[in-house]
Amino acid sequence: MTALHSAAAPEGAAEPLLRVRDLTVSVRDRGVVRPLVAGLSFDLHGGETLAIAGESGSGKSITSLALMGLLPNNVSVTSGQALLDGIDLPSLPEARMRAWRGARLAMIFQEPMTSLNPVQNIGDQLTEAIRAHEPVSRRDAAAQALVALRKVRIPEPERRMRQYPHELSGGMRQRVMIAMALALRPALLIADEPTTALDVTVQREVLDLLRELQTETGTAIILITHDMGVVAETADRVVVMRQGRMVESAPVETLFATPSQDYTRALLAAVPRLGAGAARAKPLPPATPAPVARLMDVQVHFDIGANFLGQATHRVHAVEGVSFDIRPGETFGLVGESGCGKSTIAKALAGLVPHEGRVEVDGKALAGLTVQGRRAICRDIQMVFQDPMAALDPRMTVGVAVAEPMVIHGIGTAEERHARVADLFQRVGLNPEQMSRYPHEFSGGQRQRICIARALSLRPKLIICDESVSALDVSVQAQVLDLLAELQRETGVSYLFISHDMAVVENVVDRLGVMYMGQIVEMGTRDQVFGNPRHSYTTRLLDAVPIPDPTRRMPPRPERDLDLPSPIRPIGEASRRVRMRNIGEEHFVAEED
Amino acid sequence: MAGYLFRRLVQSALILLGVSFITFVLLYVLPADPVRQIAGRSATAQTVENIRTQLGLDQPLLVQYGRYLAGLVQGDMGRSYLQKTEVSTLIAARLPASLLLMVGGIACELVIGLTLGVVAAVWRGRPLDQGLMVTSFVAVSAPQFVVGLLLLYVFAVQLGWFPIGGYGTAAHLVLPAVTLGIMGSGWYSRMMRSSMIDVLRQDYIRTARAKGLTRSRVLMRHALPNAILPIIAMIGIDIGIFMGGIVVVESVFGWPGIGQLAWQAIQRVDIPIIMGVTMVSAAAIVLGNLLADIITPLVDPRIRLR
Amino acid sequence: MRRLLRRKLALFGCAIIVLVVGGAVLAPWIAPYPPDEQLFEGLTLLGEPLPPGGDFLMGTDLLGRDLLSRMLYGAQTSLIIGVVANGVALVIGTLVGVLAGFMRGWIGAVLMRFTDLMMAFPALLLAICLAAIFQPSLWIVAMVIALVNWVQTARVVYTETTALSEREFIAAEKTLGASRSRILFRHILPHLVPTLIVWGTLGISVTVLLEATLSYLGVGVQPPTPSWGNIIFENQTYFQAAPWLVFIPGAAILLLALAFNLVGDALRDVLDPTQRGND
Amino acid sequence: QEYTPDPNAKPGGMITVTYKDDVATLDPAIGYDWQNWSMIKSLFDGLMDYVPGTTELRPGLASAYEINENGTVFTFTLREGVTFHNGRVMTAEDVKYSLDRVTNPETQSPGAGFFASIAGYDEMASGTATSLSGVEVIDPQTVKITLSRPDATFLHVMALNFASVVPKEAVEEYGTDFGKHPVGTGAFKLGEWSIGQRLVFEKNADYWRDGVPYLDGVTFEVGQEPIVALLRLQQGEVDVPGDGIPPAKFQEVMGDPEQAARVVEGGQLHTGYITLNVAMEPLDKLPVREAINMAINKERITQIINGRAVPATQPLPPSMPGYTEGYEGYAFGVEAAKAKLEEAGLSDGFSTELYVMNTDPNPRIAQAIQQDLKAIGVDVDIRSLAQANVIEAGGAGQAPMIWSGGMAWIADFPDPSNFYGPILGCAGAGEGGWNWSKFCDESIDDMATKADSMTDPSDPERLKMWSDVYMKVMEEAPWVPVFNEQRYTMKSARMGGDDALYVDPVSIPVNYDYVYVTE
Ligand SMILES: Nc1ncnc2c1ncn2[C@@H]1O[C@H](COP(=O)(O)OP(=O)(O)OP(=O)(O)O)[C@@H](O)[C@H]1O
Ligand SMILES: Nc1ncnc2c1ncn2[C@@H]1O[C@H](COP(=O)(O)OP(=O)(O)OP(=O)(O)O)[C@@H](O)[C@H]1O
Ligand SMILES: [Mg+2]
Ligand SMILES: [Mg+2]
Repeated sequence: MTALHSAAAPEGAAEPLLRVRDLTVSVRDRGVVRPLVAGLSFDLHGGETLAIAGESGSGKSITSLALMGLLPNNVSVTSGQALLDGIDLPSLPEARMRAWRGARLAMIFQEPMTSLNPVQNIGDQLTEAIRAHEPVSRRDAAAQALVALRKVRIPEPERRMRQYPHELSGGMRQRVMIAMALALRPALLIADEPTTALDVTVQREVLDLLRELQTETGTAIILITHDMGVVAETADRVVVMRQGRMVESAPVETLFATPSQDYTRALLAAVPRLGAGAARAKPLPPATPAPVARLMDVQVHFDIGANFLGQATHRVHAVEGVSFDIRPGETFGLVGESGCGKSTIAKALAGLVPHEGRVEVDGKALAGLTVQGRRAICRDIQMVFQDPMAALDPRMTVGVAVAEPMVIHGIGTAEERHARVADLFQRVGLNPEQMSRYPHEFSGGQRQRICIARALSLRPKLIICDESVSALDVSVQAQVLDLLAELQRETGVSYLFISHDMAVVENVVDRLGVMYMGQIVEMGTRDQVFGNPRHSYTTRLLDAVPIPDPTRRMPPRPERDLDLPSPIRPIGEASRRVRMRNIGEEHFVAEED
Repeated sequence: MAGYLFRRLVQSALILLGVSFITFVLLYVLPADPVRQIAGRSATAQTVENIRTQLGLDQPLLVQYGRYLAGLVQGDMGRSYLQKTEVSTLIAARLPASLLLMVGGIACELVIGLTLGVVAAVWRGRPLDQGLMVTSFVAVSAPQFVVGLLLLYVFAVQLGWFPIGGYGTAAHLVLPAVTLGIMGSGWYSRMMRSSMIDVLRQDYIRTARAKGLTRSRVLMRHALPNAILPIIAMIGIDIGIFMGGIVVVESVFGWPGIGQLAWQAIQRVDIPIIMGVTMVSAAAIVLGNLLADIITPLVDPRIRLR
Repeated sequence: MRRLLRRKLALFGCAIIVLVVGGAVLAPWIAPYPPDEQLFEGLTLLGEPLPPGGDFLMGTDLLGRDLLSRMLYGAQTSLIIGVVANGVALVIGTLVGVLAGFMRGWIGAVLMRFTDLMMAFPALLLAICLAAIFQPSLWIVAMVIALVNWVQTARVVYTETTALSEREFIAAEKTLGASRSRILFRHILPHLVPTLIVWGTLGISVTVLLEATLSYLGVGVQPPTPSWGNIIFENQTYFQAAPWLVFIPGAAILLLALAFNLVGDALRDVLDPTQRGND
Repeated sequence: QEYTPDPNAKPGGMITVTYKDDVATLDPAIGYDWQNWSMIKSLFDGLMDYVPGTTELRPGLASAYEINENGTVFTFTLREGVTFHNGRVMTAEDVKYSLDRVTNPETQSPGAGFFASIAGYDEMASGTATSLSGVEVIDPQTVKITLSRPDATFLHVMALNFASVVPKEAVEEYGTDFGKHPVGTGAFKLGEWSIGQRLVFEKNADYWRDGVPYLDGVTFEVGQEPIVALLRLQQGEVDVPGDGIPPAKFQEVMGDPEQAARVVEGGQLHTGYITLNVAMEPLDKLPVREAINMAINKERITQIINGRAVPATQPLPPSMPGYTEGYEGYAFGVEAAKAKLEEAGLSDGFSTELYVMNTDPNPRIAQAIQQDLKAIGVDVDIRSLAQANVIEAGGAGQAPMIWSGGMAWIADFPDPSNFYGPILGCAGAGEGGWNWSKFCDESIDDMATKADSMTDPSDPERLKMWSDVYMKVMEEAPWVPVFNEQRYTMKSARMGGDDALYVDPVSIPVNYDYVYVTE
């Protein structure tokens, strides 16, 4: 490994491909010019991977957009240079820059779901990129596009050419983006958080792919990420940014081994690591006969499709016979890949989707409750969603939003509520003076705290955290997780903690279930599942987790079937149930064939 | 798809049934006696009664309606009271002209409205944008009769570019279609503007630019098709709005459509014609909506008909 | 900068609205002549109306009435039609659209089918019949207009509501135990404001002109009550011989609609905390 | 009495005439709109006809007629060798068939009532007979028509479109669609008809009158706004705008000497009036009706319509025989009117309603009336409605006042009786009748009947009687006669022929059979 690195990054030997000097990017807002990125300098050689890491809002994306010449209207490069092969990119006229974009330097964006044009098929989007730069016929371009698709190892590339983005999974879409970016063999590829939106397993594959393509084509890569695990696995050099300034720049091993700045150290410390959870162990709450919530053979189906009479033809078996308990004061985790039904369970528990089977909260069955009964249950179960921005009404001040549950349930007078909201704000580490602000005036982490405050306002017995920390920066994530743990210690609240991030889960849960295709395939205490994973799917998930240690890089794994089996079946066809086996001390594992 | 179509057709038929019933009742209670109109001013009470019986207008409402409906399902829309001709013949003779005008009008409002909307979105916040948005208000507020005459006067009489009214060639269609389309273009430019602004913020536009596409290609191939999607559903609604405008525009330009037929029929309570025109226009609207719903998934592959 | 400009425009809009409302309210005191007095000196001997100038600031109409006075009194009618009738249509449309979009189930289905039916129904015919059955008076006409004009709003609001009720903060609200009405009024309605502003302000011209069409068909506000719309319609054939009779009321309608739009835009900015003058 | 053809007339050429409204039908038994009236006249002929440009009767398909002593039997001798457009020779059987058809209730002819004086009409109307007993075919060239009572206007009736002779086989072939496939004996035959667009009349080469028509054909373009028609006339695309000069353009045209020279002005048999419902409070009081008559400023109203009319003093228009010369009518005077109101005990005035048809300029005229009445303390609410609704309100007797404009009485034939029966006589005063003032005075009715029983319509004594009838009516003041509209027909420069042909009292806008083009 190290050999490759030193070969790829000869110290000052050759001219660097990209030389950024004192780059300052500023926004003009109401007549005031404010720098977003200030005095950034770094070099990048051909075939090298440079990672830019840093918390959200530190200017990573702005930097990459500045290089691409795609800055928003009111943002511009105000000083400094970015020389690609000796030519200053920001001062290139738009026409020449356009010719270079896509051909000399290409970019992959963070959101694979929204970065492809939804009404154009994959083939057209690819060939269009090729033909914008090379005077080839439509057919030749299509042939080139096909080659590119093959290169990113998309199954059935011919068929994909004719498909539309929504027909592909997120991972496949990201591969298409990569194919598009690499089709013209650019000298520089900028990948802005290319895997953040993907499942760990898919992330692993995409990272492997990038690395492979790089060795093949010699493209230099700027990889932007906030995930130190990804940095450790892929980068040669790292630039750490904070508030628009470069904090530290070093080869990856040096950075991880001996970070020179406090900020870098703090950043690295906040990274959740697999195996670290054991250190934070606390005694498991006993298996009381009165769980906070109990799910028994819960099933959730969504009917789709329609025949002549408008009856559904197909059925999504989103949740298929799931059973588990959540005990008072415990954190129960649910992990699994996207689409396996985690959120659906959360929704069923919160009464947002109808379910079959039995869900009990505090001993009362959810189904068949009166409106009053439902509302009473609402006081016991609260939910914290993945995206705090989406979960808050953007037109309501956060103070009102946090008081809302109390208003709904008619608790207290206006003053009492105000006092309680102020108290809650303090509890979650916010300043009560901020109560009159709107959600968009807060950072992501702060917003999530607001959501937690709102969830707490009714003193619930159970809080469902559906990917509640996934969208947050590692440092913020750590703070929120600490907050959750603290609240649990203080109030004895239970959590249903849903996440696809194995490292996080390992750090917070007491017990967990691993879900696959709407069913739990392994369930037990944290130590049982992480220490002694018995189901093949569990191991696969664990293996895919990037390790924030550049010295422990994993070799690329062989291909695996990309198409997940679908939970959609024609109506009437039963889905196959797995059978669970207790392999001791409440460690359940599904039987495999 | 077939199932969807089938259900939508049944729904449409029910809507048409509802329309026919309401119209029939409204015309029944309308304070104007068609028999008077038929009988003429020198008629005696006897004659009037004769005619009333002959036409079955002395029957109870539901019987009359039942009879009308029975005819309708066999394609018989009755005979005009005053012209004595089959309503279906009259409508058949005039419908193509109206449809042509309507298609022309929709094309015009789309071309004008969408262009203005796109231009305004691209230059949003600039004086050009604000100017265009004022223009859209002018378009919405301008009475069609005046617009029509103005266009006719300038482009046909003064400049001689187009014939002064009439029907037949493509040149005849231009001015009426523009007149009809101007009001809608005001709406469309506003909707297109906001839709376009929305789309221009999307990630895939950035992707397209990152590919090194020209600005115009990004606009035309990536932004436009997406921005148009929410507009398509509006086109169905439009047909209904056009039914009103058609009366005015047809008379200004001497366009032989059903608008004038309806107008004369309303003035003289020629109930079979009013019913016929109502049913035909309702069918056009229902069909327009259906078409819009069918076209949307063709343009937007994400939408599947259910 | 732009924000400032916006504010100026909004102020300008407010000024126009105040002017129109003031004109309408104060018409009996400030109008130089009674609105329906056919002045002998208001026509030439050949029976032609007089152009603006001199005694008649806006000229006279075909009956020799002072156009300025008619415009002032007409503002009353047009405000009632453009603001009240249009407002009621907007309210009905919003209510139906929101309920249908939010309730789903059979209530929603019934409401939407009803909307479809109304949409397929020739609005003008309905207006004519309703107005002929009831004796046309200003309020009846306003009601008729409201009854035929809510449909498009309902459609658009329906689409938007359906999209809104899929949003996560609505789900969040449900998990808090909020009642449907609370979700509807506290969380969905405020988000419809921008759409409603666009439809509401464009609707002003449309309804004012529709009232005129109805007058033209003999089912509108009865003469000699002036309204801006019927002043246009009464005189539209004279747009060459006496252009002021068409263009002055036309400009007035346009200005009113524009003014409401400017104020509406500003209002939208004020009501929407996320909007920072960036559109 | 016969018409002397224009020596300058040249045969050949086509002209274009425009109309706003579509032509509803060309069936002579049905057509009763003013634009199809003249078209039907050119396609069909009746036994009687008028001298072009005048109101003088002349024989049409009949070459001669005889009337018996007491004026109840008319014997018509038909012209020889008159053929229908389908080539068949017209005979007396056709005359009988045509009269039977128009009076048959099945036909739903709006003109059936005109034939009420023919013996056997009542049986026809009630459906007990299928043929008029009063119409007899003597031989193929002779028809004898017996009346049940003397009718001075009968020859005029026989000149009405409703009395046109139609061929049985064509009527039977097309059935109710005959109106779209007319076959007659007239100067023109229908060439092409595209509904809603245009009708083309072609010259009937076998027309029985020698030398006419001059034109090879006439194209009628329908659906055209009058303003646009005028623009096209100014561009030379149109020869005669059928709807006349639109008010909005009147001053412009008349102010331009070149255009004004091509405008022909003439009288027409038209009166615009306000009906005062004598059955309704307080219009049942004579002084009130008189007051209203005095309050209307007719000069001002004519000014509003650009002076295109002359103020009226009585129901009959000046060019109608029987018009009372020298009668001043009720003089305009606000004070006098107020005094009358006081006489009726209504010095504080009252409020009432005025119904009016909603097309320009009628609502404007109504507003002028409203203002005039306000001056004497009468508050009028205007009800501006579609034609059909006004007629309904008038017929039902719900309307206190109606302005007749737009639905007004243009005489069917130039005889004073035509202004009485249905609109002022007891016959029309019933429920649904056209006598909207519901005025019914038996003694006046008797006078009218007596006048009509005289055989010779132009007998001065008869005309005197009619004059007396209308004077009596004016004493009772059920109407306010407001003005008599003048006709202004504009034509293109190439149109030739006597001016009278362009203001032909029975053929609006022009008498197609006799006009010609000069190039
Ligand atoms: N168009 C703009 N106008 C004003 N400020 C902007 C604009 N775009 C970005 N910013 C600000 O620039 C700063 C840097 O943003 P940038 O998108 O580069 O962050 P980032 O490091 O990519 O964060 P993340 O990890 O969340 O993507 C942020 O504070 C952001 O609010
Ligand atoms: N309303 C719905 N209609 C139809 N299918 C649905 C609906 N909601 C969820 N599904 C399907 O149910 C399955 C489970 O979805 P769910 O949202 O529970 O997954 P998840 O495990 O939370 O995934 P992620 O990690 O992406 O949030 C998916 O296949 C999804 O497409
Ligand atoms: Mg970023
Ligand atoms: Mg989920």
